[in-house]
Amino acid sequence: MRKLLVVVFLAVILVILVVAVIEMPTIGDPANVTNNEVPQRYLEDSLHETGALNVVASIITDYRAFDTLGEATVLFVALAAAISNLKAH
Amino acid sequence: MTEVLTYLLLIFLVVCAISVARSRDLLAAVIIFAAYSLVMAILWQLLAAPDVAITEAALGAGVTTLLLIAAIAKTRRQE
Amino acid sequence: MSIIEILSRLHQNSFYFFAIILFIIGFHTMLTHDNLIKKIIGMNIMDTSIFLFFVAIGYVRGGRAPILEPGTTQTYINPVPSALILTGIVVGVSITAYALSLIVKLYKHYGTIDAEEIMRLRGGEPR
Amino acid sequence: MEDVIVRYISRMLLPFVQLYGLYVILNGHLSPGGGFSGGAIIGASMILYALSFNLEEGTKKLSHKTSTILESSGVLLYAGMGLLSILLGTNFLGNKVAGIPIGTPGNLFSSGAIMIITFGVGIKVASTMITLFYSLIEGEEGHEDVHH
Repeated sequence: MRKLLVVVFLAVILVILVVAVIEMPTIGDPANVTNNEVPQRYLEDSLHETGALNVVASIITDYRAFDTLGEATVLFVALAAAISNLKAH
Repeated sequence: MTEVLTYLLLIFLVVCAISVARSRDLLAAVIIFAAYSLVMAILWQLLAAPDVAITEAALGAGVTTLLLIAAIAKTRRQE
Repeated sequence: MSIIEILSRLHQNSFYFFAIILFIIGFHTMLTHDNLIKKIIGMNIMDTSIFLFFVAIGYVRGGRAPILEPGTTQTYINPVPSALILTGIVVGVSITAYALSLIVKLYKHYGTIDAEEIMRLRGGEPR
Repeated sequence: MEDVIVRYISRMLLPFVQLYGLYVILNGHLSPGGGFSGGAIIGASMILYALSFNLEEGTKKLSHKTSTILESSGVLLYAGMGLLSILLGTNFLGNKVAGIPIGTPGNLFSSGAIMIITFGVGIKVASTMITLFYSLIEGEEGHEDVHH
């Protein structure tokens, strides 16, 4: 009974997502809405604004460096929680 | 040619994911998951994202596998 | 929309389609297996399928990896999804590590890593 | 694991893996890679050493205390670069606007704060992975004699 319920639930999710994929724009089309002015500006200006050749590195450690600081904090908190969990009595 | 390779890799991913769910041995499931991560890294290299590929190959296939093996060594191996 | 048209759309968006298939397989593993380590591996499969979806969004046909070569004009792929996914991979690893520490602690306390067994030992109603 | 081949190969392989990890960290602004992947490679090399020998040999190379200190210092290096930009008169984590020299693009020592931040993240991720593995393996065995 429970397994049947799970299969029906997953089939409904699968149908919804496949319909969404059929309606989505094609992969790799340069006219997609994701290729707007934001990546354009990063690709054009990052070289003389940060001096790094790797655009991804200049995004994660310069333009969005505060985000990466939060990510390092997540890693730190996960380690602290795991150690305090394992060493507890 | 690249299209055929892409489809082969994608079907390999699906087979890996199903056999992870089917295997009774947890250690075998973890090793299959490492192969899954490496093939995923190859696909991201084909999609021209080498930063993500190298991070997945180091973190997903390396460190996650080692942590899972450490957890299995502390618990039991059969499901 | 005929079946041929639907299949050709799925062929054009093959990465999206397989990402959905992997998501469903990971979700199924997570919902139906009682073993907790199996549930963690299923969660990781769901993680990577969503990352595959995002990286496929950033791809541009004929584009190169976003390592600039000064003085030349070339098409590059969209670097923003790559930067977001880098964050996601590291967060996924830290979640996995914390969940594994919880599993090791549960095994020390109950002597099993089966969710049903733990429910029975706690005196709850088995499903 | 009592296998002489695994021990010999892992001891031989260790410096090369660590050198590659350091290369990936230091070239993070020029080529694919960066702090997260390079740090994970260095951490995985130390985990390989601790797996092929045993935990005592691994902690002899890099003790638990040293790796905790390294982890905190990595984050502090990151946040310190941000505070340095505030002291120089701009926003938190500013790079060129704060007056940090960015050098010639393409050289190893270029792009100002990005290189230092990547180095800090690399130290942090490497020591995090090592500490996680050590504490997952050893558990509370060290305390059991006292309490039971």
